Amino acid sequence: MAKHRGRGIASINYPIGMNLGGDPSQALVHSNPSGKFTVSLSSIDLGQGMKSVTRQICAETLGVPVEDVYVDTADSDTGPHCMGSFASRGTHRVGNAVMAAAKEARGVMMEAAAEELEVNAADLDTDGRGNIHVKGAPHRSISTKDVAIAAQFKQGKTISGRGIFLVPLSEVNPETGEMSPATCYAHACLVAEVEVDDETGEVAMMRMDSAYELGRALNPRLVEQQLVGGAWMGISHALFETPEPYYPDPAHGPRDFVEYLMPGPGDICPHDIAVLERPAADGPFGAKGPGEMCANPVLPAVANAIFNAVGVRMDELPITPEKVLRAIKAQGGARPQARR
Amino acid sequence: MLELRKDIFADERDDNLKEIGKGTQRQDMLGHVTGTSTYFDDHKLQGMLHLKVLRSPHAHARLRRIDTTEAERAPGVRRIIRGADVPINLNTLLSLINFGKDDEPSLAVDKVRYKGEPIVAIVADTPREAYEAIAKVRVDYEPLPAVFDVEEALKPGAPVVNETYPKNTFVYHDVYDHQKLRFGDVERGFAEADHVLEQRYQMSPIEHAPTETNGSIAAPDTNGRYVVYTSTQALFFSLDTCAKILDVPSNTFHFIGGTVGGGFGGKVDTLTEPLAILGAMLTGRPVRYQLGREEEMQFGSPRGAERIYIKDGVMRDGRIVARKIRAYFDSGAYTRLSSYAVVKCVAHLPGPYTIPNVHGDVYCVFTNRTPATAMRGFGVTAMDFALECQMDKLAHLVGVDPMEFRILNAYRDGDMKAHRREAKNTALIECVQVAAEKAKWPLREEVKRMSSRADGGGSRAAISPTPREPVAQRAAVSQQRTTYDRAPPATIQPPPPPAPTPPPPRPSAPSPSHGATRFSSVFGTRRR
Amino acid sequence: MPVTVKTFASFGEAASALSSDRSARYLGGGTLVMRALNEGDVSISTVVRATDSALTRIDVASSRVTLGAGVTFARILAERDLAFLHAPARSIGGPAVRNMGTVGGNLFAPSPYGDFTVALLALDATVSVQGGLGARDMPIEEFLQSRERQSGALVLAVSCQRPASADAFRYRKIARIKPKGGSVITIAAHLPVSGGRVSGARIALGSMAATQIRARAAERALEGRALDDAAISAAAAAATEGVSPADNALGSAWYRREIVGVHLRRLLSGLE
Amino acid sequence: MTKTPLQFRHNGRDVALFVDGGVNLLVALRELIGDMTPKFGCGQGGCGACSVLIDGELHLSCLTLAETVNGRSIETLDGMKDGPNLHPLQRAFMEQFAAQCGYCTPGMLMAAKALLDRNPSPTRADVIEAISGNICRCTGYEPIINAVLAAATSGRARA
Repeated sequence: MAKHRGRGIASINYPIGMNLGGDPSQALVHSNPSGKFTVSLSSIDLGQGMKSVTRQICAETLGVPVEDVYVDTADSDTGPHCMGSFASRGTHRVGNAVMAAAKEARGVMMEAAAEELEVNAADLDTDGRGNIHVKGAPHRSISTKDVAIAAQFKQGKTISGRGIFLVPLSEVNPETGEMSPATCYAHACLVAEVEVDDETGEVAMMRMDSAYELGRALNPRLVEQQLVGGAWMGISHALFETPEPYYPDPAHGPRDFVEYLMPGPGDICPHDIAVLERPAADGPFGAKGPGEMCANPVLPAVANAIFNAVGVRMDELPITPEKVLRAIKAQGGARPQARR
Repeated sequence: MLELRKDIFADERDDNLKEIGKGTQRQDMLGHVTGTSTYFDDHKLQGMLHLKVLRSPHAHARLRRIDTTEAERAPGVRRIIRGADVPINLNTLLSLINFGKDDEPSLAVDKVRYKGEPIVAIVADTPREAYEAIAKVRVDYEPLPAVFDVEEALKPGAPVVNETYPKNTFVYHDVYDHQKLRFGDVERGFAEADHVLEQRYQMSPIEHAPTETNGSIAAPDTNGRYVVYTSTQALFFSLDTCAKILDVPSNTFHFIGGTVGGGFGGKVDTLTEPLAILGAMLTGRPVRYQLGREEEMQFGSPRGAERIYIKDGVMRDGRIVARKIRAYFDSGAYTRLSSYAVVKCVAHLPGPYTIPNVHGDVYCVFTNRTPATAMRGFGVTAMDFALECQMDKLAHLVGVDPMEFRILNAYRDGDMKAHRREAKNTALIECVQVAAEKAKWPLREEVKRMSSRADGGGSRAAISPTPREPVAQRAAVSQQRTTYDRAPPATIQPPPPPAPTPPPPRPSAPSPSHGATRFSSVFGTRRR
Repeated sequence: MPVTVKTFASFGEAASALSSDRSARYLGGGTLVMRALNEGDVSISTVVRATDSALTRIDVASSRVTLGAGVTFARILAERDLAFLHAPARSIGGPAVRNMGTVGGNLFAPSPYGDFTVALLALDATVSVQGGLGARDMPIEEFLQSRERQSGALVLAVSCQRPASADAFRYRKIARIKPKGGSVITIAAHLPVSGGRVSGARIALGSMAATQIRARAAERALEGRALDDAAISAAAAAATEGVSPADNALGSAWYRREIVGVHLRRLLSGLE
Repeated sequence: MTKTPLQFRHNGRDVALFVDGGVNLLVALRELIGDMTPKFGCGQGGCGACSVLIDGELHLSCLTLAETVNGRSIETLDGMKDGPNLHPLQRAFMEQFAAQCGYCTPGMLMAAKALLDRNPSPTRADVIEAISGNICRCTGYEPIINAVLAAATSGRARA
């Protein structure tokens, strides 16, 4: 028996948003009487952190602490339209809509503050801690709470804002495929190291090193969640998963989590990640979206690592031990390639 | 472990921000760790009924007779729903944006096209009573030949899966059975290349396997409305789909969701909401329809399989000069969203590389399996697998280090992409450099100094002449047009489908009247 | 028809109830019957339980070990005197399933489940069954061969001889997923050694046929020989004789045939 | 339909209810008591989202016939906090960002509690084994393993 180590790489890009029927999302932001803000969305948080990232975008744009913002989603009676949580569009599209709504609300807030402080709104700034002050004169300040009270009970202003972000449909040329499919792209490169058992075809993940370029990591902990969990899903897609194990023969489909194979907590490996930030011109604070692309480089990197380890090309997913073993046997044994 | 490389592209960013860039706790984390985050199923409603569906055991069969007499008399049964009870029992998800033809019933009427297709829904007091009633439904099936392989499905004489698309492919621009990409002249590129490598890749379907299965609870609300708690990933998409299928104004519904137990693309299809709402409409009671795990795994839509052929021409120095791709998306029995994945895939070609000659033909093919849908990386994951395996083979073939091979071919700012847009804001080279550094993978100094921001454009921005191909005459305007243009109604009449071979008796397809104009809260007023 | 639950204080009454009602199933730890009910199996309309303490008894006093059918895998793992059964017990499910699943239920678990039974088969266990006509003991091999016909019977206990040494009993479950995964193949080997030679070897395989089976050719290859490389290779080469594995979601028949010898060799050689 | 009376302790409080034959504990907890913390993920015993402690042992409530818990003590995530104070495991899950969609979290926390209640100083391997019956589709498990280890460390620090 012999176990062989190998390393493989893959580099990819990924489009942010979709090109079909136009790609809009809307947001509403308003303040309650004590200067706390609600973001109303119909967008969905399916674990990716929609509520959290739009909350930070709103707080940054308004110039208030994140604790003063709460994101309410999703209710079709109160949340304005959003296409949905897919196509890596949440952070970018919804984020932009929230930014636009928060900008409008901030404008009203600054006007109201200006009236209270008897200055021009243009001379005011927020300190991010819940106060609005005259630029260069921090002692001439008013809290957002007092502004909100004044706006609503004295001035008759609504500190609120509406935002929409729309990427219009781009026609697809039937003959050439010419189109504008996305407004920006995220990038990644990943190195996978595997160990292949040449008698059983079993592949064990040893480690991963990666670099992801995401425009801007609006919240590095949320980005880490996506990249770590997404890479796990990439391993799963590469080596384990399918509801049709004998595709295109539809027989023997799994019926439960024992038969549907996904890596368990004992199958994971260390993953060292670097995040690069090249801001997208139209991203909220330059952000793109990490949610989908994170799994993609893992699949080919694993296949390429298997080639490096035992010299067989695995061109069909998932790369089961059976497929690896058949290939090794067809080749007359493992042929380890140059270590790298 | 995650490291932020703030040093790279620092000159393009203003990092003077207060809340952005902080690792702030998730707004929903306290709810998660205390179990108080509210998912669709966490609503306890008085008098809730349970809906279960009878699914086809055959991949392809004509329904000769459906007898529910005995089931109707079963204890606890409140309502049996058949295809005829669904107001508009034919839909395609992307009809909301005028993309594709209605091709899928909520409940099968005359034919089933995949194993697991819903035929009858039963609303009962308890899940057990619903299951017992389902066991009493008698269906007389006439099994039909089925096709499971995408390339077999395209051969003459293959069984017709879905009569809406008699050639077993989605129709692009009213005339083509695939979406094209043409950029430069691949044949000339191959002729000039030092090596040509053609390979086949295959990805099997993949299940989303969210820990929470698809489901919804619909209940009559005050003033004639219905409240719907749902696991959807796209609230208004689902709402408008239900409004269309149930033929009511969209403001009939109050959809509540937003906290979902994982989706990954598998909760866009609006699998449960229409029947749950219809059940509530027909019984006047709250109705819950949640997929079981086996249902979710086998009959909830998966990421569809893809078969990909790549032919590349490469020079000895490592430059790729031509890339030709033919790919087949296995859509299963109905379109759902695969038609769009094809377009997204075409736009993705030839990967993040600058190649002067690119040719792509991507097909959305119908087979007798569970309809496929979106999944994390939709339209791209399998293609990236194929492209990057191919890149590794090419690097091996010409004896160039695989990292350097990618950097050499990487797209850079100012380059022309195959879909004829200028590359901007690129960062592939930097990602490869940093990943190499992390993995202690040696790169030559010269390669380490390369940049996405240097040496792009110029001749790399040129589009080489593309050979003319016969252009199919389109019967009408392209399907892919925005509904926002408010253009006067153009009659979209697809060319009459050729007789299917072998010709099965044509089903008397339900031809619901869609009315002239509908209001959609997603897309505004639109023609039908 | 709604489900009726019948609870009995004695296993005798439970066995009668079970044998007289075709729609009755014995609950056991619940992992099979409750799943079936959750998934809408309407063929079950009666669930039979027994609270008889005899069903949960563990007897380790003598060289023969007896486990009540209702003994859970967690209890086996908590019992120091049952160390030889810890590896198979630990290979079942995750912690929650081990707190629920029972020795008796495992005898009925369909593929790809039933790993503990592979160990019992290698240990030549005896199964005590209470049928409508009274109790009887039968060798586990006979029980497994007639398992379809035993569905109306109630298993009371299983017993087996304790292996002479820790090294004499070996077990390995090959799973794709770690640490909890369904069996691709499961192998248990009881290798009594006398005078330096294997005597009375029993090797059992899971997922290599419709039920758990013995690898008789491999057993013969070891019989009377020292457990050296040559004997191990001979046993490994014979591992596929008489097997009839099937394709399933976890692996194909081809793959199972290819690797059963590899894993048997590794198990016998003491390799990881 | 005849209903069976049933009494048990639910997070330290006595409850009494009537259940239909064949009803599982998950349904009883969610639909009859209104404790929505255990989740339905499969009904097959494969995902662990419905995990609860019965007399301190980890069980799958979806595979537990409700009437078998008569007279026993059930703990769910709903009872994990001590008044307003989070359990060290809950704090550790927050600090490690060990949840995304949150659907597996109740079951994960109960599996982790079952471990720490018996073994306050688990190894990484112990943690992996303890959560092996619980499926998480989002996190890749790493933050969950780290959270359980961190909770054990903080628990020992206080003890």
